[in-house]
Amino acid sequence: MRYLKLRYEDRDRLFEALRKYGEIYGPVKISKKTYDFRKVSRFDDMDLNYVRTISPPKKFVYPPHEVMFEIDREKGKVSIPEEDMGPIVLFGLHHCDIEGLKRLDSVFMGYPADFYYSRRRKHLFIVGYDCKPDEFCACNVTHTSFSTDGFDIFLHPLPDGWLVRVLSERGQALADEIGMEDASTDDFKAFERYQEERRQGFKWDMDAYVLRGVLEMHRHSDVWEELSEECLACGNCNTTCPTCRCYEVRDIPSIDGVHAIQERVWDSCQFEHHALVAGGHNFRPTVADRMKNRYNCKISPAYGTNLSYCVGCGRCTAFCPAGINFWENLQKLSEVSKHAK
Amino acid sequence: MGKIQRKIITVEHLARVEGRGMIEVYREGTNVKAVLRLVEGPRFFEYITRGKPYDVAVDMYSRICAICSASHKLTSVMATERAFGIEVGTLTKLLRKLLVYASFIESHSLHVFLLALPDFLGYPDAISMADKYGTEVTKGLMMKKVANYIQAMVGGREIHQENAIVGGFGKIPSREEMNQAYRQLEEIRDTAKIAIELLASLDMPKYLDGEYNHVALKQTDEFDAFGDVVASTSGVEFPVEKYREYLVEKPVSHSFTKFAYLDGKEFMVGALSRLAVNGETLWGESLKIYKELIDSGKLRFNNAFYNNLAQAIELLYFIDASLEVLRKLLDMPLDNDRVEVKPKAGVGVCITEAPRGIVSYTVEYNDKGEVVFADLVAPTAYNFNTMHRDVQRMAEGILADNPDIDDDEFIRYLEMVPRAYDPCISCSVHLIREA
Amino acid sequence: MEKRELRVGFYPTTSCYGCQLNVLNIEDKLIDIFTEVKIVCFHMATSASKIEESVDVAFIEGAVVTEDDEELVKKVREKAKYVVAMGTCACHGGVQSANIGAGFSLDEAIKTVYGENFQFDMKVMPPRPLDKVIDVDFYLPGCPIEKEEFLYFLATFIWSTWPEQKDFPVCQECRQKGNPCVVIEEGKPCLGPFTTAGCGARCPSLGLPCMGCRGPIKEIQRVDAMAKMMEKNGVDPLEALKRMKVFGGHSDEIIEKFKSLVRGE
Amino acid sequence: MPNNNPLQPKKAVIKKVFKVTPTEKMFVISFVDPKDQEEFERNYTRPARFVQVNLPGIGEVPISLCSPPTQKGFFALTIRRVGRVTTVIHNLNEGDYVWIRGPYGNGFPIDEWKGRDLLFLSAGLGMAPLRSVFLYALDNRWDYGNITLINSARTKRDLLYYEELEAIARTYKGDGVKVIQTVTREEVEGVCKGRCHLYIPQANVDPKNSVVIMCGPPRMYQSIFDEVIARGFDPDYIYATFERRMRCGIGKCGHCNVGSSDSMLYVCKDGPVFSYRQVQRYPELME
Repeated sequence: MRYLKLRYEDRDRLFEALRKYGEIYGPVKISKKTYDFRKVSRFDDMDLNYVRTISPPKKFVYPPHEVMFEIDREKGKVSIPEEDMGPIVLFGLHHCDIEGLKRLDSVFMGYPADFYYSRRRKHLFIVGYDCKPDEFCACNVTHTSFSTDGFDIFLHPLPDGWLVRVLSERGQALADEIGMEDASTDDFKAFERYQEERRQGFKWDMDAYVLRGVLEMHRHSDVWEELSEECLACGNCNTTCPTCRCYEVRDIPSIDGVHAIQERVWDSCQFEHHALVAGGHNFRPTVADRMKNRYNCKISPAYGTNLSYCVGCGRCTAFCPAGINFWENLQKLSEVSKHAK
Repeated sequence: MGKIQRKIITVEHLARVEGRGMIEVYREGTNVKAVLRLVEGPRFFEYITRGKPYDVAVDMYSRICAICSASHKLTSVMATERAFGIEVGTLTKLLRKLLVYASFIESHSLHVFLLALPDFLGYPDAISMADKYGTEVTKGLMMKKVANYIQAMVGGREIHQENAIVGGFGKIPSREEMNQAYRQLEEIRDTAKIAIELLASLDMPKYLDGEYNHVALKQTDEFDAFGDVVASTSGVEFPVEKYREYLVEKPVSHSFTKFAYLDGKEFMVGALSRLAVNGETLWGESLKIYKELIDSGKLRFNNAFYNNLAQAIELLYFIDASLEVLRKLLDMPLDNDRVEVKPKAGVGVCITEAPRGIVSYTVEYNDKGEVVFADLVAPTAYNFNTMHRDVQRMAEGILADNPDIDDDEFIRYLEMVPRAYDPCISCSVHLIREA
Repeated sequence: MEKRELRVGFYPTTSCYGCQLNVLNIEDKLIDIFTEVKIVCFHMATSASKIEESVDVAFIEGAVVTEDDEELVKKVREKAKYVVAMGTCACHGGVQSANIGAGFSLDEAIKTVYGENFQFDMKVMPPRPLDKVIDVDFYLPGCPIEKEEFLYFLATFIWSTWPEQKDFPVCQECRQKGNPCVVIEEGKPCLGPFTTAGCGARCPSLGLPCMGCRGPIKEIQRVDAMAKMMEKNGVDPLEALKRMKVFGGHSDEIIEKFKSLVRGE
Repeated sequence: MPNNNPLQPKKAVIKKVFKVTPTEKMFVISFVDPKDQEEFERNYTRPARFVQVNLPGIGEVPISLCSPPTQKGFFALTIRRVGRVTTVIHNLNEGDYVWIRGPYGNGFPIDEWKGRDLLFLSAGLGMAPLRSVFLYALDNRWDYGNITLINSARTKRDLLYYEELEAIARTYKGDGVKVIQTVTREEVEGVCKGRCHLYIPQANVDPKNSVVIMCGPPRMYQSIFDEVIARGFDPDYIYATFERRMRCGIGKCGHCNVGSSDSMLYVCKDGPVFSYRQVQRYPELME
C-alpha cells in the first residue's frame, strides 16, 4: 500500500479524476440531524465530517427492491432484466461501512455467487474516509475500527489536507494521474494524533468475541422480555443496518393475465412473517424472540468466517424510534452474566 | 292528492352518484308522488371530532367526501387558521388556489364524462360509451388524470390531501413538477371545449323549467372559489360568518339529509349557480363562450339540467386559471413559507366553493387547540330540498306529456334529475341541528 | 391455466366513496379493468349493476352503520366466493369509529346532529368494521386504498390465487426511501411504526408524521410501546391513544389501554 | 439465458398426477430440456433433498423430493394444499408447466449406512421425504440389513402411500422388510392404533447396528429421540429433517438461519437433515 499526501487545494483534481470513473455519491446533509449518500457534483457539496448516514451503502449493491425475473406467460419465458447500473464512486465510506460491505460479500459472493449482487458489486470504486466516534459508535467492540482492505483509496484528514492510503491497482493509477507526493513524517505524526483522538472517543469497551459467550449464556433467560418491552418491531434496525441482508421474494402479477415480475425485497427478522412456515407454525412468535435472534445473528460470525456481522456503526441505535440502545443492552447483559448464579 | 296506494318501484341504489340514494315512486295513473331518499349512513362528524386536536380534526374532515376532499380539507384548515388568528403566506395561498382548481377539474371531468354523459347518450356507463364516443371517453380520462396529477403534486395525494395542513404545506412541489403540470394542462385544454360542444348540442328535458334561487360566493374581480360574501340571484346577500342565520335547515324523516331554506324557500348551489351569480367575472375564452351560450339560449338558469353544461364551462375556465397560477408560481422563489401554528381558543368560520357548491365550516377550539364545537354544511345538503322538489316536478311533467309511459322508462328519466346536480350524498348526511 | 372471466363486484356501505373513486382514478388502466374482468356491480360507475348476482370477488367499502348496510353485506357474503374489505373503514372501522369504546354514544350523536326528538325510519347503529358482521377473506387497507395494491389484489385473483397481506409497518418503506425519521428528528407523534405499510411512507416523505390511515398492523399492536415512545417526545399517553384510535377504532388493545388510562391506572 | 444465476428456475412439465390423500397429491415431473434433467440427476445423489417449485407470477415453495435418486428420467413431489402457491399447483394437471430449481439441501447420508439395519419413523407429511430414502434402500437392498418402516398419521385417509407401502410389505415379506402403519385418531381394521413410538419394539432391527431415520412435525422429535436412545439405539446414527421458512435454498436470504451467537448455520444449506449429535450442538433446531 502507498502512503501519499493530498493537499487541501488539490481536492478538486481528485474529484475530477474520480468523475472519469463514474457517478460520484457522497455523504450529504438531508435534514437537521440526518445524512445520506446522494449524487454530488462538487467536492465541497459533501459533508465529510458526518458520523453515519441513515441508509447504508448496501443500497447500491443490494437495493431494497430488485426485480429478479420478468415473466411472460404466453411465451413461457422467465428472463432476467438488463443491468441498470454502471460504474459509480462511493466517496466518504467510514471503516464500519467498508467492513459492512465485506460481510455482505462473504454472504453473496460465497459459492454459489449471487448473480444480481455480483454484477453490481464489481462497479464500485470505494474512497474511504476517517472519522471520530460519537456515543453510538462501537467499531472498537466489533474489531472493525481500522480497515486495511475493501477500498480503493482511503483519506485520513490532516490539518492541511489528507494522508491517502492507496490500495487497489485502480487506486494506484488514480494516484499517479493526480500526482500526489509521498507523505512526510509530520503527516504521519498528525495521522497518529488523529488516531489517538479517535481512540479516546470510544464510549463502549466490550469485545464482540466475549459477547458471543455472554449471549450464549442468555439463550433461555427471560431478560429478553424486559429488553424488548419498548420495542415496536418496526424493523428500522434491520433496514438501516449495513450487514442485514434477509430478503423476501414476492410475485407481482399484472391484470392482463400474461406479464408478471418476481422481485426480491428487503425483509426484517422483526416482522411476524419472518419465521412463519406453511401451516401456521411460527418459530419466533413473540417480539422478545425476534430481538434475541437479531442480537445473536449480529454478534455471531458471518457464515464461513470469524467476522461478526455487526460492524459497530450504531445505526440501529441512532435510528430506533423507540430509543432502544443496542450497546446499552449488551452492556446490561454482560453485567448480568458476570454475577449470574 | 291524498295517499296514493299503488307503489310502483323503488330505485334501491341510485347509480353513478356518490353515496347511497333511493327514489320511491307512488303512481296512480297520472297521479304521482316521487320521494328522493338520501340514505347513506350518517357518520356524525361534528360529534366525533369533539375533543380531537386541530391537526387530527382537519384530517378527519377531509374524510367527509372523497371527490371534494380538497375543499373539505382546505375549508376546515382555513376555518382553523381564522380561529387561531393565523395569516398564511402568498406561496401557500397560490398553492391552495391551484389545489382547489385541480379538484374542480377532476370532479367535473369525472361527473361530465363518467357519470352524466352516459344518461344523455343512452348508455349505462362511460366504458360502454367507448364504442361510439371512444375519443371523448379517453380524452375525459386523460383530463381527469392530469387534474389528479396536480392534486397529488400539491396536496400529496389525489384523495385526502395530507400535504395541505394548518399553516401551509408540508412539502412544496418542485419546478420540474410544475413545468410538467403546465405542459399537461395545455394538452387537455381542448377536451374542455369538446365537453362544452357536446353538452350544448343536447337539448335538456323542459320539465324542470322553473324558478331557481341561485346562491354562490360573490366574486368582484375574477371568478374564483374563495370569498367572504354569499350572494343569491334573489338579491339576498350576507357575510360568510352569518350563514347559519340565513341558510336554515330542518330534518326530514325519510332521509338522513335535511332540507335547507333561504327566506323560507328552497335554493340551489353549484356550477350553474356560480355562473348565475358571477358569470360576468369569467375571463378569456370561457367568458366569450359563456356569453355566446347565454345569447343563443343554450345556457339558461331556470333548469337544473344546465348544471352539466355549466360544469363544462368551468372546466375550461379553471384550466386557464390553473395555467395563470402556475405562471405566477414558476417565476417566484419556491421556499416553503409555512407558518408556525400556536393553537388558542377561538371560533373560525369559512365558506369556499366546492365543485358541487358552497361548503360551510364553523369550528370552535379551546386553548389547547382541541375541537369544542363544529358545524359543517355540504353543498348537496343545500341542494337536497330543491332536488327533491325537482324529482316531483319531473315526474308530474313526464306523466302530463305521456301518461302511459312504462315504469322503467319513467324511472330512468327520474334518475337523471339527481344526477344533474352531481350529488355528494356522503357529504350531505351529517348536518348540524338548527342554530 | 386457462383464463376464465373473473366476476367482480363493488359494494358500498357507509363511507366517503374514496376507495371506489380511487379505482376510477386508475385512469390509464380503467378500460383494461372493465375488459379483463366482468364488473357485475359497481353502482358508482354504471347503472348496469346487478346487485343480486353472484360474484367471485366482492370488494366491500365502508363500515356497517344502517340496517340496509348490514342486510347488503350479509347478502353479498352469501353470493361471493371471496370478500375483500376495501379501505380502512371496512378493515378497521375507519375515521367514523374514532370514538368507539372511548365515549361514543349513538343517542348523543343523533341528538347532536339531528336535534332532540328525532326519529329516522331506518335503524342506525354504531359503525362496525366488516369482520364484526361477516367473515372477511382479505383486507385491502388504506384511506383511500392504494391503486397499485388494488391492481395487485385484482391480478392475483385473475391468476387464480390470492394476495399476500402486508404485516409490516410503514417504517420499512420510509427507511428504504432514505427519509429522515420524523420521530427522531422533530419528536413528532408519527404512527409509522404501528401502521400497515403499502403507501410508500407518503406523509413522512412530505416531512409530516404518519397519521396511521392504513390502520394498525393486525399482529403486533404494540400499543404500550407506541404510547411510551410518544410520551418520550412530549405527547401525553391519552392524546397518543386518541391519535392511534382515529384509524384504529376497533382495535381491542387500544380500547383496553384507553379504558385503563381513563380509570387512572 | 445466462446459466451463472443459481436462482434461475428451469422449465419442467408435469407428467402424471396422483391423488395420494384428500389434501396431498403426488406430481411426477421432468425437465423440458434433457440437459437440465441430466444436470439434475448428476446433482441428486443423496435421497430426500428438496427443490424450489416456482410458479412465475404466483410464488415459490420448497418441497422435498419423494422419489429416490435411483429413479431416472423424472422426479416426484408430494405436495399438500396448504397455501397460496400449493393451491394453484393442486389445480394443475398433466401437461402443465412448473419451473423448478434445485436440488438443494444435504439429503440423508445413506451411503454411510452400509451394512446396518434401518428404522424409519414417520408422521403425517413426513412420509414424503422418507419414501425417497426407503425406496433408495430397497433399490440397493443388498447394502443394508433388516428394514422396518413405521408410518403414522391422524386417520387412515391421511396415511401417505398406504397401498404402495402395503404392496411393498407383501413383496419383500421374506426379505426382512417390515411395514407398520398406524393412526392416532380413529379405530379402523387393517391399521394399528397409536403413535409410532409404540411400535418401535416390534421393529425387526438390532438397535446396536441400526440407523434411525425420522421425519414429521418438530414437536414429536424430542420424545422419539428419548425413546430410541432409551432402547439402546446408537446415538451417532439418528437423523431427522427440519423445517424452516426458505426463500432461496442456497444460504442467501437469511430466513432459515439457526444457532446462537457462537455459530450460525443454514437449515437449507447445512441441512435440512441433521444428525442427533448436530441437534445437541445446535439446540435451537428444536425450538
